Amino acid sequence: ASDARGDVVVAAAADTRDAFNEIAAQLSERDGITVEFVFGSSGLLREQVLNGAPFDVYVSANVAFVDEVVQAGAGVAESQRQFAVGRLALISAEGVALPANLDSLSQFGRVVIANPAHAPYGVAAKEALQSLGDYGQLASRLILADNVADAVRIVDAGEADVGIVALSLVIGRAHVEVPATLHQPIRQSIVITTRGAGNDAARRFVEALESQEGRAVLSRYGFTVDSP
Amino acid sequence: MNDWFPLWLSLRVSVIATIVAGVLGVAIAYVLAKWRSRWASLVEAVVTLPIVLPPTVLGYYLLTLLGTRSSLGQSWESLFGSPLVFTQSGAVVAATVSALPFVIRAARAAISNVDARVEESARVMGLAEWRVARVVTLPLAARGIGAGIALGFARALGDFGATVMVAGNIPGQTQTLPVAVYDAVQAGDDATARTGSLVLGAIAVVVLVFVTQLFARRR
Amino acid sequence: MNDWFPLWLSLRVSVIATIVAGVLGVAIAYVLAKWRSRWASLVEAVVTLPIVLPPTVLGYYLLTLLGTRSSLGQSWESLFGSPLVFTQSGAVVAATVSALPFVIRAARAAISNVDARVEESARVMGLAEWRVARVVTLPLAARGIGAGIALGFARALGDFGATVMVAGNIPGQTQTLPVAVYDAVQAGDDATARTGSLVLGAIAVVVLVFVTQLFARRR
Amino acid sequence: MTSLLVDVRVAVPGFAVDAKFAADVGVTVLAGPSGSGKSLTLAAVSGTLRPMRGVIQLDDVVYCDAARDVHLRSQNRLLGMAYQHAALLDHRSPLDNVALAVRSGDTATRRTVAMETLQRVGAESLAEARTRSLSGGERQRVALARAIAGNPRVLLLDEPFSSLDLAARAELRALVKSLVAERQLIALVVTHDQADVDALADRVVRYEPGRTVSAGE
Amino acid sequence: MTSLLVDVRVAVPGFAVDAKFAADVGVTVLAGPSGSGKSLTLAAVSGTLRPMRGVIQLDDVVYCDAARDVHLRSQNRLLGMAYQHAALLDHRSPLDNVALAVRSGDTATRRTVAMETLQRVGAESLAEARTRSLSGGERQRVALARAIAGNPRVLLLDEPFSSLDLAARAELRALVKSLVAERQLIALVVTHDQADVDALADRVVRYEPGRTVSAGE
Ligand SMILES: Nc1ncnc2c1ncn2[C@@H]1O[C@H](COP(=O)(O)OP(=O)(O)OP(=O)(O)O)[C@@H](O)[C@H]1O
Ligand SMILES: Nc1ncnc2c1ncn2[C@@H]1O[C@H](COP(=O)(O)OP(=O)(O)OP(=O)(O)O)[C@@H](O)[C@H]1O
Ligand SMILES: [Mg+2]
Ligand SMILES: [Mg+2]
Repeated sequence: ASDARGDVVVAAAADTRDAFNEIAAQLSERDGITVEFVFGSSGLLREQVLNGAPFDVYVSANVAFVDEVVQAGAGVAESQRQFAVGRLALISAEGVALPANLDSLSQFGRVVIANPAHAPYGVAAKEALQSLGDYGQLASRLILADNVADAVRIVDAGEADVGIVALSLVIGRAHVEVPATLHQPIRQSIVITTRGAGNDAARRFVEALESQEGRAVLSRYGFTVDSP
Repeated sequence: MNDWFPLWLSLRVSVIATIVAGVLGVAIAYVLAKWRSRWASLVEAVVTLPIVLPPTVLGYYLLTLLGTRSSLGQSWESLFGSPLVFTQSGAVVAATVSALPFVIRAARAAISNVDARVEESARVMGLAEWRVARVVTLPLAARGIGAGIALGFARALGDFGATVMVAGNIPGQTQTLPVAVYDAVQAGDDATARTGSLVLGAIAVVVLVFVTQLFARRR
Repeated sequence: MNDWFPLWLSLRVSVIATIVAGVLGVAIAYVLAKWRSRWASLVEAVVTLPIVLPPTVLGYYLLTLLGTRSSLGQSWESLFGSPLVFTQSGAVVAATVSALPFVIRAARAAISNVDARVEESARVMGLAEWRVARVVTLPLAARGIGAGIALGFARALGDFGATVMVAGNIPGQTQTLPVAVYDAVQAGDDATARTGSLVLGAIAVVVLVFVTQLFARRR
Repeated sequence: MTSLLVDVRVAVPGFAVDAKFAADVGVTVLAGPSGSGKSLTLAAVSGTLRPMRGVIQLDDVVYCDAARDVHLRSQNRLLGMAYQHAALLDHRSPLDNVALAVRSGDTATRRTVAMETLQRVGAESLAEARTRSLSGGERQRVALARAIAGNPRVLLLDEPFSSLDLAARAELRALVKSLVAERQLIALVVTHDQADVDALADRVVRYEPGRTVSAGE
Repeated sequence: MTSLLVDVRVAVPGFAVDAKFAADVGVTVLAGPSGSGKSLTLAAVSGTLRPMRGVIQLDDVVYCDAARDVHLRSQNRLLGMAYQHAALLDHRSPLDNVALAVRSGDTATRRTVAMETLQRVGAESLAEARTRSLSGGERQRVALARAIAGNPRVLLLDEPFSSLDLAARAELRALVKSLVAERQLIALVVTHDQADVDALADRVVRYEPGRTVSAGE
């Protein structure tokens, strides 16, 4: 239905796309609530939330952004939660063997990560590389993608041999998980916006994430959730 | 693509934006061209600036300027009852601002190139200034104005960055075709992206051929 | 901003791209203007298409066309020893493709508007076709060509989407100023974004005023 | 009686001319060598060029007074002018060219007046021709029609018959003569053709380089 | 002896003229009423307009043969032409206008030749003037210089003296006459001025609407 609005509009970081679509499908089936998603970069979505975007829920992989929204009075403080932790994974281009682990990256050509200047997965990837002491030497071969979804696409186009991306986006394909100990946790934060405060569907969506089914879906997509 | 909403929205937004930018841009270009001052090219350079900013950044500044927290945005809301940003009006504003510099610069060049002697002779014939503009200057500058409007339309139709910031990417409400294409690319939905691009291209070709013909001087 | 690399890179890339797009665009515009056929405006509409595609989509197609797996990209690599994409050459290509349609359309309109009788008289004087172009057609179309080149430069300087796709965002290597500004906006680093935008704007104003003066017809 | 007073110094880079004469109802011919400032004088009267100093006045209507920086707009001077090179609006039909110069009436009336005027100059068959392909003589006929169509007080004709054959010249000369008499016009006519002077001139202003030009007999 | 053969039908929307004449070395005057096709004939000879049918030939060099669809480029016809409305390149100086028409030599030589040519037409003082502000007569002098500067075989002059005063006319007429004799030129001159015919014409081609025009006396 084109012009019929969803019951709740969720603005969410790109790494949640696949998992959220599935959770929304469950919610629609079970409670008849339709969820409309606006996926984008956490940074740009934050600016929009701050300037009056009609989003009921804001989801970011960067806790600081959510804090900022709450501090600016655009988010309901009590609703703020960290609902999952994201993980990194290595993928490789078609025809390129998967690296066994992060240590072996020096044998590959270009490596793509999300831009650590603003993308949480980029920050994490940088930390992981740094903790192995590889970052400086790798820097000139690094491509900084706009966001994790872009990073996946650059690998798919064959323009980078290897990508360090969100596990949640590559769960269905060959990948190597990056040990979570190599970087700070990528905490997925959620908050109901001031606009969405009175929207029951917004609350139901947040609950759905925290429900048993929701957590099952998230963990299937590679997010770490507190054991149900 | 099984959802035609982005197509209609894009058509509507880009046509309205082109008309607004066309009228406004030609008026500004006319004033700049007739303004015999060294400042004219400085002002012209400044109005060209929106092109130099990445559209997203332009959109960011527009959002700050027109958002619900800005005084402009608040006046709009109190006048029209709904906010300007994240609505179709917002999309029109973003597309208009993106298109305007193209119209201005191309039209200004064409208007400046019109032979002043022909305009003089029209004044001596007794035509008032606005009729000189309508009967002589603008028709003789038509091709250049047409080029500006064509570029402006293309820019308005294709705008992604500014629209996505100012109007959002709200499916069924403010999701224009370029935004939908971008979204499809992000989602890895190549088929939709390809169809969307083709449709965009097809519309553009039809409209651009039409615009070019419309502004080609006859006689 | 404490790192001036993006500024120099942007300047270099946009100047080279403007020169390439200027020469190529004026040549294409000349051929289109002289080509007495209904097809000319169709071809013109098609070359305008890069404007209509969201830059990232354009960049995506360019990447497919020129990437390390494409035959064009491979020929480039075997010729020059390094890939075209994700290098500064790639940034130049992206900026050139973005600027080209603006040059073509504005120049085409101006060239078509040149009085055919003056060109005829130059032929009768004995001037060869290329001299007619150089001595009559292009000087009389200078203002419109200048507008196209100014728009093309602004577009090349400001390009973000296509550059980021084709050249990547490799700090110290292919990170241009608009890309840096965009990154700053994303990161919520308003100060850097503002400084970057101001610098971009300042360069643009200086260059645009210069270009406009350069192409203003004297005599 | 109505009179146009011209007492100005018209200057352009590298050239200046002083003209001082009064033109009454009738035809005043401006004669003199090429480049002596005849067209510049008409430009000053028409308001296209601002004189460096001096006054142009139609009875008590000041067209321009350089000292007081008064310059009446061209549109308000009630002129009809035919340029040395016709200067038609090439992108409009001959009929439109003439109709645009008609100063009153609705569109239909204007077109009727324009058509009648084209008839008077023998150019009715050209009404819908392609203006830029008119022959030299045809352009001059249309330009004359345009000059008289606005029912002006002052008629400025710059070599109006130079591209016409002898028969056409005689015919249009007679037309100008009768119009001037009929409508009590003040006409300034630049011409190199002695036949024009003989047939039309009520007085002659002689241009000579370096001298103040003024009305002789 | 050299001869230019013209035997064509020149047609434009709404008008056609049949012209059949041979022009030998010397001056052939094309005369006739306004709109009778004189300028169109020159356009056909210059290669600007393609005749509907017929042949134009300079000795055995075919300028154009409509039946075989042969049309020599204007550039290769070795013409010098002065247009009815001068048609100078307004964006270049008078000197450049003339120098561009010089067909041989390096830039310096061309400029020297151009300057000499401007002197011959009495326009050396205009060499660096602003072309678009030249007076009517000044333009015609420069246009004539441009027409003869290329050392052409065929000279096409369309009312070349119409804006000049009598003295200048006589002077330039004499120049054309001597050039034609000296360089053995074939000149086609359109004029409405009987004095031109008297002083210049070796033969006259009369244009009359509806009739094939051909050389008389
Ligand atoms: N805008 C201008 N700038 C510089 N010089 C000019 C300008 N307009 C006219 N002139 C010069 O002023 C002089 C007088 O020009 P004007 O056109 O009045 O001559 P004219 O008497 O009409 O001559 P003609 O009979 O040849 O038309 C000429 O030498 C001309 O070159
Ligand atoms: N391109 C064209 N399209 C249509 N009609 C044209 C075209 N060129 C000329 N004509 C018409 O053809 C006729 C002959 O024109 P031409 O210019 O040869 O006349 P001319 O003999 O030179 O007259 P004049 O002495 O007035 O200059 C005119 O009626 C003119 O309007
Ligand atoms: Mg004059
Ligand atoms: Mg003629």
